[in-house]
Parts: sequence; structure tokens; C-alpha cells
Amino acid sequence: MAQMTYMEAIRDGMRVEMKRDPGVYIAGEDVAQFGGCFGVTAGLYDEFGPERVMNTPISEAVIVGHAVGAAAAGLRPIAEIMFVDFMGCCMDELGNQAAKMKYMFGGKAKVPMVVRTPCGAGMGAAAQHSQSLESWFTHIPGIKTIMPSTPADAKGLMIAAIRDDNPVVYIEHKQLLGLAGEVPEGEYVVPLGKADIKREGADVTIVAWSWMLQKSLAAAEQLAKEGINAEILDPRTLVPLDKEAILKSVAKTGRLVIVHEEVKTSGYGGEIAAIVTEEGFDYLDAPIKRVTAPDTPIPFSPVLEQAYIPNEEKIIKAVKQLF
Amino acid sequence: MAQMTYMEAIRDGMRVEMKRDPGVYIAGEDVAQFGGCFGVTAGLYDEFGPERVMNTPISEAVIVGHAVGAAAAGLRPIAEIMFVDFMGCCMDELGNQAAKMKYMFGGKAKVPMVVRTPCGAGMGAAAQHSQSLESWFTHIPGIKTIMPSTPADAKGLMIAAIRDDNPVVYIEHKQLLGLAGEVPEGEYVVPLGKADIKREGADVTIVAWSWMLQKSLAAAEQLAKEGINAEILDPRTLVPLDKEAILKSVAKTGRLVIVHEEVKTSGYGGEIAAIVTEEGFDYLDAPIKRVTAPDTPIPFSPVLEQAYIPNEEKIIKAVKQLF
Amino acid sequence: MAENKEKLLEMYTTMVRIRTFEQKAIDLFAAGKFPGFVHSYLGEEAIAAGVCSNLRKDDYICSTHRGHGHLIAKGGNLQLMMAELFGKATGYCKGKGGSMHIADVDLGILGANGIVGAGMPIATGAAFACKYRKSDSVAIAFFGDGASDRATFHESLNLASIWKLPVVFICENNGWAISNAQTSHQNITDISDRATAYGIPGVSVDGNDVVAIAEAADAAIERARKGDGPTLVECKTWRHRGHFEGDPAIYKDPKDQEEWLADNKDAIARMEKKLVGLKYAGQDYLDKIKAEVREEVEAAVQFAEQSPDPEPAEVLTDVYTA
Amino acid sequence: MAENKEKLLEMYTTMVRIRTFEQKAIDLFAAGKFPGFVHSYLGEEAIAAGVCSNLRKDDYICSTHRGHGHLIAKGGNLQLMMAELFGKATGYCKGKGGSMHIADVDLGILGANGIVGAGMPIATGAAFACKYRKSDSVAIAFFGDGASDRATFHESLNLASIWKLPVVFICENNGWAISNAQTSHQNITDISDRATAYGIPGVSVDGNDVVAIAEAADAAIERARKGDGPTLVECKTWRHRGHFEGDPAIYKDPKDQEEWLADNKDAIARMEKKLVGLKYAGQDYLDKIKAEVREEVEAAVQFAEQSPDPEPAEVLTDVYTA
Ligand SMILES: Cc1ncc(C[n+]2csc(CCOP(=O)(O)OP(=O)(O)O)c2C)c(N)n1
Ligand SMILES: Cc1ncc(C[n+]2csc(CCOP(=O)(O)OP(=O)(O)O)c2C)c(N)n1
Ligand SMILES: [Mg+2]
Ligand SMILES: [Mg+2]
Repeated sequence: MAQMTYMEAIRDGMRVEMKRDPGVYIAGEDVAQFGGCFGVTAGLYDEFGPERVMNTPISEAVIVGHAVGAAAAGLRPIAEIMFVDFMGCCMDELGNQAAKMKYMFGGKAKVPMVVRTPCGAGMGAAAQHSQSLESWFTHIPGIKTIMPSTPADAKGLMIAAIRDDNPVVYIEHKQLLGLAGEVPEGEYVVPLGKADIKREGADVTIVAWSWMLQKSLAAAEQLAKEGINAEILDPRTLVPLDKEAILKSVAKTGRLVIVHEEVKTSGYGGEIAAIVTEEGFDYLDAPIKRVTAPDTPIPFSPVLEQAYIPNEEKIIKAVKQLF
Repeated sequence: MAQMTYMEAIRDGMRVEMKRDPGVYIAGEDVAQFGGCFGVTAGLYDEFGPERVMNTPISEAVIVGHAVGAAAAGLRPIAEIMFVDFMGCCMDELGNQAAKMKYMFGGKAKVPMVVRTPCGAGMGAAAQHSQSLESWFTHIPGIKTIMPSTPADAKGLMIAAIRDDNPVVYIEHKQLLGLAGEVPEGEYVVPLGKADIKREGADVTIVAWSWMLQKSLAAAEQLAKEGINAEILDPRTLVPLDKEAILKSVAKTGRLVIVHEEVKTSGYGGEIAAIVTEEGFDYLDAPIKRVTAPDTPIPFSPVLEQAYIPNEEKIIKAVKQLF
Repeated sequence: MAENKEKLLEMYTTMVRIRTFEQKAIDLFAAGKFPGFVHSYLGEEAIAAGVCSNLRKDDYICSTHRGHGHLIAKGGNLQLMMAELFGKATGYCKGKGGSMHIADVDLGILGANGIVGAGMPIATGAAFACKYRKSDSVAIAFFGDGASDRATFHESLNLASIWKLPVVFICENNGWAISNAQTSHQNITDISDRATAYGIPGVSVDGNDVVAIAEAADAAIERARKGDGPTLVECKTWRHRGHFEGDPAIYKDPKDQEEWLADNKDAIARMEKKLVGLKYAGQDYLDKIKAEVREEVEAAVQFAEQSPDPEPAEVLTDVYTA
Repeated sequence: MAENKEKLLEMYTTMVRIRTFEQKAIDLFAAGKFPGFVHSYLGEEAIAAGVCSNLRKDDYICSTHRGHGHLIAKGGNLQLMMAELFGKATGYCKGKGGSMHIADVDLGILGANGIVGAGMPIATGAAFACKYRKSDSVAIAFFGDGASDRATFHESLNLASIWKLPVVFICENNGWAISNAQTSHQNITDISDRATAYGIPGVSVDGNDVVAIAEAADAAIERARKGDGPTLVECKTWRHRGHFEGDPAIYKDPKDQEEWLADNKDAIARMEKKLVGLKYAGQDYLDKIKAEVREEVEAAVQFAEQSPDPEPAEVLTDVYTA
């Protein structure tokens, strides 16, 4: 297996599918020669040419909206929105068009498109360039929402997303772009809707995704030293959600902590907590805890931003409160 | 007390504040002589004139965006978005501008504005004119979200919303517009963040809002006949949420059913369930149930739409499952 | 084109089909046969008929909330359309879409749309697909004067221009955006002037002259097929009815309304006169066409009325493609 | 205006202040003194200086991600700005905003903005407030060539036109939207041509000629104050640096870069020549201004460096107004 970064893995996933399927193309702001704001598409313009890797004007509505039309007409667009924070500029195209076309047409349409977009705080980019908004997308039936936490998942989920016949929002975390790891070569597919136990444990289940998955793994190491053995479950895809895997883990551990970087109120952690309370109530030996960002915009100052981002310490504290 | 419809009550709330405060004005599509798509602003143009009740072009982004600027410059805009379904066209203006301006400016701005918008299914208006998207707004710190369920609340919350110094999304339900009830005259204010027990009961707490509050009341009457005495709690404002009132009621009843018209996944019911599981775990004698729309777009056909909308029968069934 | 008898008769028939369908739909809605919104295309028939007379099956169109006419002109099946208005299981969308979401992807009809202006990005994307596949198919975006104020108008025309996409933007300026006269929602007379902002051609034509429309659209479509990029075509017309059925449209000046509905303005009456004048058809022949179309529409109603409702469980299907 | 010595010297000083501040900010960012994004305004100083020379304290501006220049020209306090870049508790936003969100509502500065094009609707609304209150204040929206492709450009100019609002749209066409040359993101040469779409005046001026800018802005602002509505003013200039600090801008042609940075193009060098030529100032006087400004900027840095970080608990405050 090759060693690559999360960013390279995303790129590799796109490259594999672009080679395999001539209908796959990339469109977004500065994605061509420039390689994207974070360099994720670097080199793809040279490899696949100007007809398949295309810069757009600063026009998020038509970036996503054109992808709907292109997908309905048979292509497989990968549309990049430079920061997830800008999705407010194209929520109609995503939520009313991409998501609903199939259903509104009585099943007689297919909209295979991927919206790739980076999320997350940690670089001092402040309130409009640091958000995590996954729960908005998960609230739209017809859309799938993916948030990889490792290089291998980043690649395997990218390939699965491109091959999927539905609109998929693929959210990559800026803080993970440089994370290195083993990544299978070639057509490596991680199926959508399958959670992954990233660490086995018997005492408490921690459900976390994206950057927070990595923070939870670190917290688990600490907890292990103190005798608490956490199971870390990475849903990987929020919709479809691998409910069974979560319930199974909670059935084993009896305790659940959910960690996400989104703000707390109406974050996706609430959905998971509600599912477990509804369908796994008898498994629970303790309240379900959420470790999340506070209900505030994201501050610029590093001091404040660090106070904002959920961290190992907060995870450990939440876990311990359950014992 | 006067008897008026929910629609008249909303209008009366706006009228009272427009009389009291010359900085309050209304802008939106067809809100002037036409009186709005559902007639909510009818007569206000005649009463307050073309400078205070203004039609806009079909331009949702600048309807909300201009309100941010006008509010920051000292006015109190009431911006109407004709259907909540169109909020995808102005989520940046709401979520990145209105909501965050105060915080990003270090507290040194005030954005007192109301976005009024109707929600809800039941009139065969299909997927793009029938949604309930409240959880999107509740996921944005800096915004308040209000969903009145009775004429009196509609008026009192409208006045409170206009007087509030923050951006408020005021969501009125199309199916409630004709509902009549007692409404206090004059400056009647319902404070934001105060739940209302719409029916007392000891056996189960039902938290519901907007149209579903009315359906829950009807369901409770049926349940009473079968010996189950439901307490119906109307949060009225989703953000700020009167958590204490919910916890108190659940402490009393030990059982919780949440009813909303939003689709289930990432609906605001998940948030309430998570809060109660986190902070009121010991009160719970049974799983928390959610009665919601399914995770689908909203179908047109009346047969399908009726299958889509949560109703008394489903509420009763969910309640009974807890006993 | 004025010389092409067959094409003229075809466009005439299309206009009659649209008008007859729409008049029926109005009556059925008034009779409470189906719920929701019905936005009538009465008075604007020439635009759909003229534009679509140049289209092939493998071309795309994106329609609007006022979409019946576009669908009929692109070849939509009246029975499946009518059944959809009734919300029946046999409708184009199995009853899930209704008037505002009728579509026939096989005919290149990427749907009516409940969101004003939403068809323009979608048509832009369909046109991108045509170009990407190196076919000479094109895409048409229909939209109203009101929609020309929306975000999507600007972003779509700019992208289509810079990518030189084979898309034609057909603005149906019917003088109104609900209760707002065009003069009250934009400070220009000719919406085609907005083409300047994107460096593309813009033309305005009489929206009640089906031949003029067909010719202007033909030129724009040929330009697109040749790879020369998008065009903005404005068709100036008049909405005969209220915005939706049930809107009494008291904001209209009755004089304007009368003028526009008179035979010397109405597209169908004008076309009849032309066809008779050119001796392409006698009045009896035209009446025969109308009678045939009426039967078609009646058959569609019958089909719809006799069709079953969807099963309630159908609410849960068609959300995702497996 | 070319005759008004005082105004010319004031604009010159403003340009120098911006340039000095920006050069310092670049160095500090490179030295790792603060995180996030810094979008330098170097090369574009004439626009902010020229436009704001016509503004009063009770006028509003909405700025962009490249906002330091606008803030300085509208009278922003360098110490509070610099402290904000450092994320300090004493900064304009108590460290919560950073470079992209600096604001001073008391000075009518409704913020830099991290969302491209987001200032235009806000300025439109501020202008509405001015008109509503029957004051003769105005609002200015600064935005880039890239932003002129966004949704908000279209909707804002249309609304401002139809409501005849006292707002001036200042397009800073610096040739680039990140790595996209203007020619690659829009099919027009003069962005001012887009005014046609809204029935408002549009003019293009040399964006490195502070006098020409001040004059064009003055005319537009006077028009707005008189109640005659909005104007679109395009200022053609060049971004000296990469898009953000850290972008080596390899996509630029070095020849273009060299040409634009040469003394005969650079706004400040040209202004010095003009001032000396008109005998409004000797080089020594100009050098004195520069030295004074350097001290101001150094004092701002000192203030920032010596200021305390915010308390971590501050993350939770300022979300809502009580
Ligand atoms: C984004 C959005 N805003 C508002 C509406 C409500 N609405 C439906 S049709 C309409 C008027 C459209 O006017 P125009 O584009 O001229 O089309 P016409 O109805 O005249 O055919 C409006 C405001 C909508 N459906 N979508
Ligand atoms: C809605 C939105 N889309 C994309 C971006 C990312 N972005 C920041 S600046 C920029 C380029 C802006 O170009 P222009 O408007 O010409 O301003 P300039 O940077 O040249 O001053 C882009 C694409 C953003 N911040 N907001
Ligand atoms: Mg119209
Ligand atoms: Mg630029």
C-alpha cells in the first residue's frame, strides 16, 4: 500500500475515476492550473486537460446548478465549492434542485454529482471560512453527506461518491489535508453507509467524524491509560447512516459520547443521540454526551479559536462524566 | 379580547409596531398593494404608504441582504420571503451576514431584523413550496427562530421579534393562517424563549410547535378518552429554547414524544431529544419518540401528501408505544 | 420560414394544443379536481411553439412554474401531463410532482420548476453536457421577466458566455411578475439589453408573433449548434390570466388587458389570419385542427380521471437511486 | 479638483498610509505574527483614497476581503486595525474578526467581508436606510472584478436602481480573481457596461489615477445625495501581490507585473510626480509625510504587540444582543 496524505488520497480518488469514466469532470473556482485554494486538484488540469478541469467565475449558484443539469444530462460532475461556508450561496441549487429532482420527476431522473468542499476551523480563518455545516445537508432528503477522517477513507469514499447515482456532498477537513497514512492503490471503494470502528473498546462508544475522529483517537489513548477503554466509531457517511453499527456498539458499551466540530444546536450529534435514545434506550447506562463547538460563530484570535474547537481534554472530561 | 385569525394576528403585530416605531418597514415580493401571496400584509400598504411597505424584485439574496445593511444602519426591517422553501436563495445573507455581523465585529453592531416566511405542507404545493426547514436556522448561532402555533402567540411573538435586537426568523404555517382565536389588543408581547404549556397532563409530554401543536392538541383529546393524559408543551421559540420548561415537564411525566413537520433526519426534534437525554436522562421511563415527516421530499398528490404529513393517528400511536 | 407551410401549420397546431390544454386545466382546477398552484400559459403560446419548432428530441429544455406550454411544445404527452395535474399514479411523475414539476427526461425536458430562475443554471449544465460530448445538441432555458432579476440569471449567462455553451436563454416577458409590472421591478425596457453584460447577442421580438419568435430562436439555436455560444432572446407578450388561478389580477389595467386579448394582438388569432391569408389553410381546416385537439385534450382528461391514485406507500420511494 | 491642493495632499497621505500599513502587514504575516488570510491592497490604494475623499462620517461603506485600504481611507484607526490583525482584545473586533471582518460602525464602516460580493446587498440596505430617514447620506459598496460575477451584484444593482437608492458601486477591477484573469471569468472588457442592465450610469476610470477616481466618485456620490440613484464606477487597476499572502502568483505574466509596478503606472509614484509638478509639495515634504506615516504604523504595531490576548471565555460573548 502507498503512503499518502489525505489531500493526495482525495486527488487520487478523483484521478482514478476520471481515468475510468470519461463523463467525470471537475468544475470550480481556481481548480485548474492553480490547483484549488488548498491544492487538492493540483496536477489534474495537466493530466486531463482544460475540457475536464475547468475554472468557473465566482458564481456558486451556477457551479452547483450547472452540475445538476450536466448530471441529469448524463455526466458526472465534481463541483468544488471553495469553503463549505459558501454553501449558503447555492443551497437552493443543492436543496431544491439536485436533491429533489429525482423524486419530483417520479423517479425518472438521475443526478450523479459530487459537491466537494472543505470545512473546519483551526487556521485562523474566522467566522466565514471555518464552519462545519454538515447537518444542513443531512436535513435534505435526496442528498448523501460524507466526511472522511483518514487518507484511505478519503480515497475510497471519493470513488464511491463519484460512482453513486445521487448528489453527494463530500466534505474534507482542512486540518486533515496533510495527514499521511496507508492508502490502497487503484479502484479502492469504501461503500457509502458503512461505519468503521477505528478503535475497539468495551467501556464507552465515541462516535466522531472528520477531524474530531482523530482527536477522539488521541483522547482514547489517554483514557486507556486511565483504564477506560473507548470504542471509536467513525460513521464516515452521515447520510446514509450506519445506524446498526452505532446501536451495536452502544449495546456493547452502554455509554455514548458524540463528538463533532459543528456548533451544538441542531448539529448532527443531536440526530445520533435521538436515534440511540429512540431505538437503543435500553442499552444506555448513562446519559448521552455531546462534545461540540459552542453555539457561537467562529472567532479569529487563536486564543479564542482554540477555546472554540472541541479537543482531547473536553472529550476525556465528557467520557469520565459517564462513569 | 378580540377574536382574530392567525393571519390577522400576524398583521396586527406588525401594525402595532409600525405605528409605535417609525423605523419598522416591510419589504418583500408582492407585499404592497397585493398584500402578499397569502394576504398577510393586506392593508398595510394603504395604512403606512409606499415608503414603508415595499415590493421588491424577485431577488431573495438582496431582500435579506439589504435588510442586514438597513438594520445595521438603524432601521428595523421586516423582510418577507414568500415561502420558507426559497430560503436556500438567501442562506448566505442570513447565515453568514445577518447572524454573524455582531460577533465578527466584536459586539459592535446590532442587526434587528425579522425575516417572515410561511412554511408547511397540506395544500398540494409539492416539493418546493411545502417545506419546514426550521432546523437549518436553529443551527446558525446569532439567529433566533420562532414558530407560533396560535393567533395570540402569532401576534405576541411578532411584536417581540420586531423589538428584538437580533435577526429573527419568524415562520408562520400556511395551514394555520385561517385559524381563529382570542388575541389581546394593543402591545401584547410574548417573550422569546418562554415555552407555553398548551395543555396540562401527567402521563406523557408532547413537545410540538406550529401546525403540529394543533394536531397534538387534537391527539391529546383522543388520548384522554383512552386514559392517557398528555401534557402539550409548545416551545414557541426554538432558539432561544426554553429547555427548563421541557425538562420540568419530562421530570413530571417521564415520557417524551416530539412532533414536528420537518423531515426526521436532523430535524429540530433530534436536538430536543438530545438535550433531554443529556440533561434529563434520569427522568425518562421510556425511549423518546419522534413523530415527523419521513425523509423524503414532499409529494404533490393529496394521497401522498396526507401520507407524508404527521397526523393525530401517528401521534397517538407513538404515545401508546411508550406505555 | 414565413414560406414554410408545414412548419407554420405545425406551430399553429401546437399553439392551439397549448391553449386548449390550458383552458381545460383552468376549468378543472376551478372545479376542484386537483390542488396546488396552476399558472396558466394562456396568451404566451407563441413562445413555446415558436422556440420548440426548432428543437430536436436530443435537445434539452428547462421550463418554469408556468410550464405546461413548454412541455407540450417539446412533445410532452398530454395524457401523462394531465394525469400528473390530477396527482395520479399514471402521471409523468407518478403524482409526486404536480403542475410545477412535470418532466420528461427522455424528451430532454428537465422539468418545470417551482423556483423562479432555477431552470437557467440547469439548462446551462445541460448545454455543458452537449458540448462536453461534442454533440450539436442545445439547451433552452425559459424564464420570465421577473426571473431576469434573480441571481441565477446573472451567474448562468456569465458562465454560459465564458464557456461558450450551446444554450439559448428565452425570456418570456409577459409584463408581470405576480402583481409587479415590469416597469416596477426593473429599470429597463428591453430585457435583451442585459446581454451586454455578458458579451453575448441579445434580441427582442414580438412575443405574440410565432414566426418572428421561431426565426429569432432558429438563429440563436443555429449559433449555439455551431459552437458560437449563448444568446438571450426576449419575447414580449402578456399574461392573459392572473398570476395563478384564483388571482383576480385587479392590478391590471382593464384597457391593457383588453388590448392584448384582442384578435390583432393575440398570437393564435393572428396566426389564423396569416394562414388563411397565405391560403395555407381555410377556416374549416383550422376548425378541424381545433376540434381534433379538443378531442386529444378530452382524452387526456378521461385518462387522468380514470387513472388510479398512487399508493400511499409510494411517498417513500424515488428519493435515492440505488 | 485637480486644483485643490489640500484635497490632493490628503489623498496622497491616505494612499501612503494604506501602502505603509499593508507593507507592514505583509511583513508581520510572513513573520508569523498572526494567522488566517491577508489579502493585500497594495497597488489599489488610489481607489479607496479617491472614493473616500468624498465621504462624510455619516456615509457608509461596505468593504471586502481586501479591506484594509477602505477602512483606512474611511478614517479607521490604525492601532485598532493592527490589534485586530493580531487577534488582540484591543482590536476593532476584540480579536473576534481578524483581517476579513474589521469594522467600525460608528464611522459607517459596515465591515470587511469574507464572502465575495456580500457587501453589495448590505450597502444597498444601508443606502435604503439613508433614503428612508430622508438624510442625504450615501453608501459605497467596494467589490472586485470577480465579485461582479456573483448573484449579489445583479440583485443589488437592480434593487438599488428600482428603488433609486443613494449607493455607489465601486468595482475594483484589479485584473484578477485569485488566479483568473478578468478575460477568463467574464466576456466583457468594461465592467461598467453592466450598468446598462439596470438602467443606471456606468463609468470606467483609470484605477491608478486618484484624481480621476475622486472625480468620478464625486459625481456619482453627488448624484446619489441628490436622490438620483445609484451609479456603477469601475476602477481599472492591478493587484501587486498574490491573491493572498503566500500565493506566489505564478499565473501572472512577469511583463504585466513589471509594467503595472513601474512608476509611470503606480498610483503613488504618479501622484508624487503630480504634486511636485504642480508645486503643491516638494519631495522633502512628501518624504516627511511618509516618515510620519511610518511612525503611525509602527505605533500601531507596538500597540498591537503590547495588547493582551482576549480571555478564552470571550468566545461565548457577543453572539446575541440582550
Ligand atoms: C426564488 C423564488 N422566488 C419567488 C417565487 C414566487 N413566485 C413564483 S412565480 C413568481 C413570479 C415570476 O415572474 P416571472 O419570472 O415574470 O414569470 P411569470 O410568472 O410572469 O411567467 C414568483 C415571485 C418563487 N417561486 N421562487
Ligand atoms: C462567495 C465566495 N466565493 C468564493 C470566495 C473565495 N474567494 C475569496 S477572494 C476571491 C477572489 C475575488 O476576486 P475579486 O472579486 O476580483 O477581488 P480581488 O481579490 O481581486 O480583490 C475568491 C474566489 C469567497 N470568499 N466567497
Ligand atoms: Mg412575467
Ligand atoms: Mg479582482
